[in-house]
Amino acid sequence: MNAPDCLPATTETKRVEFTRNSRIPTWVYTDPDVYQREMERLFYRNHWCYVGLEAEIPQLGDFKRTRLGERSVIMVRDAQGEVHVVENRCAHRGVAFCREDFGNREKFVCPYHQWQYDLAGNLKGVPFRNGVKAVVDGVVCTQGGMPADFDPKQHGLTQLKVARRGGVVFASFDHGVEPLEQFLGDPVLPWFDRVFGGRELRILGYSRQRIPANWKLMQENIKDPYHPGLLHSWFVTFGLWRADQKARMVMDAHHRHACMISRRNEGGAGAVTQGVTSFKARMQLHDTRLLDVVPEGWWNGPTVVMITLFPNLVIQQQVNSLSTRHLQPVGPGAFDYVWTHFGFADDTPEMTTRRLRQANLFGPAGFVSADDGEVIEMAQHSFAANAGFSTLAELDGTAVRDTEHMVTETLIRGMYEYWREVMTP
Amino acid sequence: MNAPDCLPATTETKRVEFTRNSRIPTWVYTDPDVYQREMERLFYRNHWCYVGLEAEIPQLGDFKRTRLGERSVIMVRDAQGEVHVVENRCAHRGVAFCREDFGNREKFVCPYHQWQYDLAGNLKGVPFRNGVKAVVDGVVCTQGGMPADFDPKQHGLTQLKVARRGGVVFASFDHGVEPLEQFLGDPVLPWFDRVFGGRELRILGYSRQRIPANWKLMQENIKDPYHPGLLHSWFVTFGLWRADQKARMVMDAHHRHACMISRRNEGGAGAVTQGVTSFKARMQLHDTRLLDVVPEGWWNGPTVVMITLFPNLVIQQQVNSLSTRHLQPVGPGAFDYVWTHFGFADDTPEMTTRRLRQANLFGPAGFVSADDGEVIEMAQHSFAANAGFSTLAELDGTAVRDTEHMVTETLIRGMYEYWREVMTP
Amino acid sequence: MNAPDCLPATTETKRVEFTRNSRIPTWVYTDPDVYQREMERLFYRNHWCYVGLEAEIPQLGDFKRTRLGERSVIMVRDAQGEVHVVENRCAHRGVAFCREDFGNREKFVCPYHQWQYDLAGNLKGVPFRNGVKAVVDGVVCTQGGMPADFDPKQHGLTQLKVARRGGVVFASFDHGVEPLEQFLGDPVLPWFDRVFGGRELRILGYSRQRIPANWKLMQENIKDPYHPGLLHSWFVTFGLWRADQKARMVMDAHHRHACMISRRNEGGAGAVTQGVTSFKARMQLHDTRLLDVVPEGWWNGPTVVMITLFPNLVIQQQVNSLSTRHLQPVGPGAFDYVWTHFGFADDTPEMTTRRLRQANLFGPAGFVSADDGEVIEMAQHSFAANAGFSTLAELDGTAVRDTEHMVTETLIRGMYEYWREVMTP
Amino acid sequence: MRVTDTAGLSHHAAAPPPDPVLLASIIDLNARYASVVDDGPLDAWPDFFLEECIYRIQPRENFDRGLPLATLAFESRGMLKDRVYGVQETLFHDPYYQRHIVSVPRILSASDDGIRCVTNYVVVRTRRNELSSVYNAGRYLDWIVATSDGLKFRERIAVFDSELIPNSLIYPI
Amino acid sequence: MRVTDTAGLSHHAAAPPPDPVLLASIIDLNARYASVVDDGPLDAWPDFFLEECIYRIQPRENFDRGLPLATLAFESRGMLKDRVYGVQETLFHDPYYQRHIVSVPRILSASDDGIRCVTNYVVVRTRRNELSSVYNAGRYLDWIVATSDGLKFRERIAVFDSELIPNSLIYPI
Amino acid sequence: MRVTDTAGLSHHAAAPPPDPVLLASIIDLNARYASVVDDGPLDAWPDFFLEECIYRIQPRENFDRGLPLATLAFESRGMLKDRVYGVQETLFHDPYYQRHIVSVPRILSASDDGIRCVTNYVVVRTRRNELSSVYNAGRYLDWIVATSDGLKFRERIAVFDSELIPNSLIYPI
Ligand code: FES
Ligand code: FES
Ligand code: FES
Ligand SMILES: [Fe+3]
Ligand SMILES: [Fe+3]
Ligand SMILES: [Fe+3]
Repeated sequence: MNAPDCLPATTETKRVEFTRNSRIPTWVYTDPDVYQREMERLFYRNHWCYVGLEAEIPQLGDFKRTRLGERSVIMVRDAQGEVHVVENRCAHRGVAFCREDFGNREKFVCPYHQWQYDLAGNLKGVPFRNGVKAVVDGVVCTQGGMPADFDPKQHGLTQLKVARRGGVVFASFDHGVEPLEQFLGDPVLPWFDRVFGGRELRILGYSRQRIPANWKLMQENIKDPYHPGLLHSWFVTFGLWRADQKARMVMDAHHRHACMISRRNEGGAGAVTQGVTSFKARMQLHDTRLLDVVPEGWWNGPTVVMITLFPNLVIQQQVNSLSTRHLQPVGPGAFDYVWTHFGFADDTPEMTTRRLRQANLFGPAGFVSADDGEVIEMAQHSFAANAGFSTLAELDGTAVRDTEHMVTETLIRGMYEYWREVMTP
Repeated sequence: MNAPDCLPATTETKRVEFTRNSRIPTWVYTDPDVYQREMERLFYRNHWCYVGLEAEIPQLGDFKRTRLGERSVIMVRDAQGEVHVVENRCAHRGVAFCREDFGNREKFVCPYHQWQYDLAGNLKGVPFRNGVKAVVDGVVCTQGGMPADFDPKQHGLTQLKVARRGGVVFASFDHGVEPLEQFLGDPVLPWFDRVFGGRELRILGYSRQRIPANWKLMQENIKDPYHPGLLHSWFVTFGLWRADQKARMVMDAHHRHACMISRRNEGGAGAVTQGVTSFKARMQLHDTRLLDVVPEGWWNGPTVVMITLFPNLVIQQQVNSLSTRHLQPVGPGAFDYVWTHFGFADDTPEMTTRRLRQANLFGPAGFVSADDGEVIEMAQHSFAANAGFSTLAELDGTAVRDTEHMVTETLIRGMYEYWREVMTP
Repeated sequence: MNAPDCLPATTETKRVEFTRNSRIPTWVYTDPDVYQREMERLFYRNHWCYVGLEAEIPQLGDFKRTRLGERSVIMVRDAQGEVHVVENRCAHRGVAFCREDFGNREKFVCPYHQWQYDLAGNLKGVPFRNGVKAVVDGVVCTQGGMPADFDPKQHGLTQLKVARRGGVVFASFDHGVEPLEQFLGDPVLPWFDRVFGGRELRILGYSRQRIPANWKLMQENIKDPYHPGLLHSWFVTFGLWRADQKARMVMDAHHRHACMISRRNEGGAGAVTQGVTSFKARMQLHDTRLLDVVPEGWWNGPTVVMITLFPNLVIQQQVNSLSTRHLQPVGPGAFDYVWTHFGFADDTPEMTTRRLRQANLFGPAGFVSADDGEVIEMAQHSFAANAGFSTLAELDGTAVRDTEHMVTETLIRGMYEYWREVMTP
Repeated sequence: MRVTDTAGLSHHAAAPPPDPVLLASIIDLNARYASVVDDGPLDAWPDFFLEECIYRIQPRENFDRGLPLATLAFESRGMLKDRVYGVQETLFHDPYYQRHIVSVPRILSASDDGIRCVTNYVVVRTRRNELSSVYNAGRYLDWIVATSDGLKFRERIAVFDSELIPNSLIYPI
Repeated sequence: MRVTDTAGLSHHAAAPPPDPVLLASIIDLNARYASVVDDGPLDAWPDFFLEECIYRIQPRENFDRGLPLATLAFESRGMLKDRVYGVQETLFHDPYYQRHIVSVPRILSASDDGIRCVTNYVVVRTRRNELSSVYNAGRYLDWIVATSDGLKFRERIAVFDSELIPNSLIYPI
Repeated sequence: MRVTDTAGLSHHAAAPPPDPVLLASIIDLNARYASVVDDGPLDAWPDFFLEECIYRIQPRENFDRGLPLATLAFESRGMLKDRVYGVQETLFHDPYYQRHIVSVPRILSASDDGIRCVTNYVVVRTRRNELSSVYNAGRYLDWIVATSDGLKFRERIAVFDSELIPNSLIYPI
């Protein structure tokens, strides 16, 4: 007999090539090997990843557990106030020992055999390292223990490189990564600093979603100024985001990060609402407190700035609502989307209430954001069943460049230009 | 070191060869690559697949969403009454935009960016295709939009080829597929037409099951005249199907489709019930309305005709109960089995009631059919753990031919003869 | 275009080599191909696997369904009292016909087509094997049936080789496996016989857990005398198991099986509790009946003997609590852990009550054992996300040898020495 | 009149709260029913119904769209007995445990004609050696009458959300 | 005073058992509420609340840690109506069935100021062509008052354990 | 006599419906119990029992086959306190939320000897950063007695269908 009686020799449909930034094949979103390579090259090497805000661990000893890519890490403030990020994996037999999302510790103790680490991840204690004393045939001797040449320095927790800016903590498994400021890039830095300008932050709380879609689809979503005025009724109707607004699209030199910057207008009917079914001419709020926008001085004009930092962070300023949104991949077909809403320590009670009210627009149930998770899940459905398809991102042409308007998919093309570069062997 | 310290170089058990139609190796039911090839070669290329009944979309604009293989498709009746089948996947960024199983539309609108398609799948609208007008430095200019050479004709929904016969709608992604009648074949056509002879159908309702077994196991089940008189107590006891009945097994020339044709007898004890534990000599119904069979003129003799159309349809006539059963694979280890029960528009109320009463025998809870899903799941259990096993289908020998009795597995062998031919590289 | 645009050519992180018994790479616990090879080489070939206790099937015709590796098997006592183990898979079309965990049968009947087997697995009945009689054109003839050369002997259930010792039943798919006693080995046999010395057993009941961790992690856990005095508060506090006790670690010549043998001491504070956070100096039971230990004559000194028989059995004697623990892998990332608690037929009612009370320490909710399932799941979490990591097992050096103390990981190294030998191509 | 839907009913009746004695009877009826279908004896199940009765398990899509097909549809206590026999003797199936969690009942009306109520439920299925999972969630539409032998169902329709049935449905809901 | 937690309450009151009439009213309220949010009409939902009211769906971690963020937080019947409009007209989402199984209520106190109670619930979600699954489990912290139009919520806070929301949450809990 | 099974009981008693006051007390007891085991304080749990009591969590297969082994089996309030200490201090485990949905109770009998009842339940588990899932489904077999300190359990046996426990079981059911 011949091989065919046993198994197909090749996969059937030829894999679509990825040769144009504006035509993205479905395997980019579904292939487990591609995903594995993303973890290595985009999350664990050469990039800074978001891990949290300093305001989440205000006290000495405070820690937060989170994920960087798929690996469990702990952001912790030591007794000197220094912030460390260490991997949540005992060097002995690998137990992910930390089981709480938040807490306070003087040291880390792994439950299995009580190996102990300081908050910087250095191994500080190994029970019975020198064996136990016993009397054998009347002679006191030492039994067991670690070998004489056991070097605790070789067996600490994985220590990540840490960078902080404006109260935001980034970390990298790669100690050779470029400096954070260089990584963010000159065009993006001022927009980052606009939000995190050094004021003390106040954590308002968390929202968590598991979205059954590839993580990049959410990056695309926040690099897509075309959709908000079409998908989101509230945006187009109340003028929070629509095609007739002044807007700017800004990227770093690598085109991996981006800022979508816009200024609210009056809403209502106009050229950009014709035929747009999501525009609701007669929609009026029963309780307008849901959209009681009050401009803040630090905005300096724009009412909305959405920043995507590659690979794992979105920074949201939507009028008075502020959040970081942390992407934590769970295989190629899903990711956890963790929202940390915050305000500033010097906010008035009224402003805090306002931020909380506007939070009704965002997160898994938000009047606006619930849609986004839904549509990208529906795209992932298509991708899983369609090996031969490519998506299209040719609005405003095929080039990659900053723009002064929002009728463009340039930011998406920019991200895939970078992705192709880094992911190519 | 050498490779073995890293990973097994080969899979352990040699894959059993598939060289005889009557000995089917387990990998045929479990291997993901084989399954992928099936999707391509049996579902998406060269075959007609069932999508529904015209009676499900009686009004202009009515649509039904369903699956062809793993791909989501929409069967829709346009304003001219024409039936189209299009893929439920936006050409822009791939969103599976249609989220309801039934409904009525004038056009399809994708929620993400409101691209609009007519009911034949042609792209009819792209918001801001020509950009938006803006005043930059006092000059009116156009910003963004699709490139000048953007051709909507290239970006419609995937349009499938459609064929209708007797109110049944088939579709194919492959526009080069042979005509439906030729596909069904001369031996099968009359049996198809016996049920779908042009009378108007009346939809009675749906049953849906997810069966954790390979989809072919259900095709086998309905090509297996050996089991009903043994597995199903009701069939053997009440004489609905048993080995002492007149029966015919008919196939198309490719042996992929089949009809099992039989005529009810009186039931009761006899040579074919000896030692058959499912035969219940003393079983009597408390309420005989459950089996109040009344012959219908169009039967022309046979009381049961079960038609399997490869790859994805079963057509059931079991005395007064009629249904199509639609196989929708969900990976190699599961499929959805969707039953559409129907009668005829000119049925008397009594006949409708009778069909509904007899429906208690079928579907996921049916006195008869519940068994079938269960046994094939139990077969799949075995296959998953047994790489070295082959099933046996040698009843009535190893040849493939039509028969005038039911003590045969010829139809199963026929299907695998065809499968091997098509699936071989 | 070139390949990279399609797919990564290689997996990213070089697979860590497995060259030292004391450094175990994570792929050993996560790789599906490695797992498949384990099934073949460790479970289905060359090894004896535990299937049950004779006391579970005391009556003629009694059977127990269980799993050997991933394959479903039935242990059954035939009319002569002989114990057979057969595979739960019909030779016809593969149905795993037996659907209950315990029961009593005179023969096995597959529901699908009623093929019948005796309790030794021999095919005894095939309905319509010789076809059915019919009158065709006035002539009596035979229709269908199995071919003339059909040989029932070739189509029985898979019969496993069976060995019994002291009421414990082992089986192997491999009829060339060495004798059980040789397989267990001289150093282990006496410890096996200490528990199963021929006294009649009394089954007390079952506990079942699905633990989301590789099956070998539980073997390691019971070959790890280092952890009980550190992880388990009750052990260290009440002196049931701690580093200052007399202990022996014993292996067979292949180092695949092991016995951990220890003798209880008084507990309380001491050198081995310093800095051990799980030691609770002031813990006192409100109801001391939970730990009402009464020595039994057959102990001959040791108060705890934990035996690991490779690949799928743990035998527990922890003071008055006795159980077998059966490992049933469910893919590389999970296994079912089935506990059969037992006593002896001649136990007093008080002793039975005592065994049942002490059972509160063990199983999925046990004061002691609940921890074990939890920590190994937490290790598996790490492994899944860390292709580049190896665990460390260098307590007491890197050699493999029996010891007279418990500050050692020698048994774990021994198991991996054997594993590497057998799993290397 | 059949219990078909709650449309047209007041959801915010200034009507007096339900009679505690009536509510207790219905809770008791639901609890006994669940106990019998979950833990047996199954033979006791038909006796919860009148001789002339309706028992139906219907997918919500058919119910909502006015399609008459049900997963099971019985019209007499006799048919229920036929089902019991089927479950016990003729239906081959993988055995499973089922567990009904019946929510608090909503009494729509109570008159000489009987009591109409709607009650949400979920059934958890556990197969041997498998984890438990949600099996069937839905609502009971009940028409209950008082008899000399206690409350009985003239009509119990289980309209279920879980339209995609996990292979089969054997025991009564 | 707001219902915030049960700390400080007696769990073992020698207090008299709850008044059956009161219990029946609360059971009825919970059953009507579940029926409306599961089976509609959704427009009837805001009427379960006072004009001035609190309705909140809050992840347990925020509740436990004293963080004010909620998944949804409304402060008036008007806001509830805005939500209804959002669900019906503006929120694009995959449609799903939801089914509330409301457990037995625990009445903490009943006075002129209203009734405080805590009730566990679980919501099962069923999407078209998918199996049913546990969607949202948690407890209601309720403050109920009697009005001429029957019992109404002055405050209903759903504190949910299921912090990792399966994509989105559209309909009221 | 112990509550062991419902065999032999009438499922269709023409017996009078349960006393609403009694039913309300039992509902209240179940609601308080669930609240304490789900939301704490766990120290309050042993006080639901008599000093001399039986508390058992038992897999249904052992119960059905008459095998005595239970997952946990306690015989005194002291043992329950030892469990509380174990949960709080000595058992290392991944923390999880549990949520009891207790169905309507079925009162089997009420006499001077106490109240016997059977109640279905399901427990939903939610681990940090994981989706909620069905954790443990089963029924309570209860023997309840009235004391000066309210109703107490002389015996509570949770017979659970979910025999294949998802790794571990830490908190009381
Ligand atoms: S695994 Fe952490 S101490 Fe052993
Ligand atoms: S994905 Fe459909 S319009 Fe953009
Ligand atoms: S599969 Fe067992 S008899 Fe046919
Ligand atoms: Fe958006
Ligand atoms: Fe059948
Ligand atoms: Fe242990």
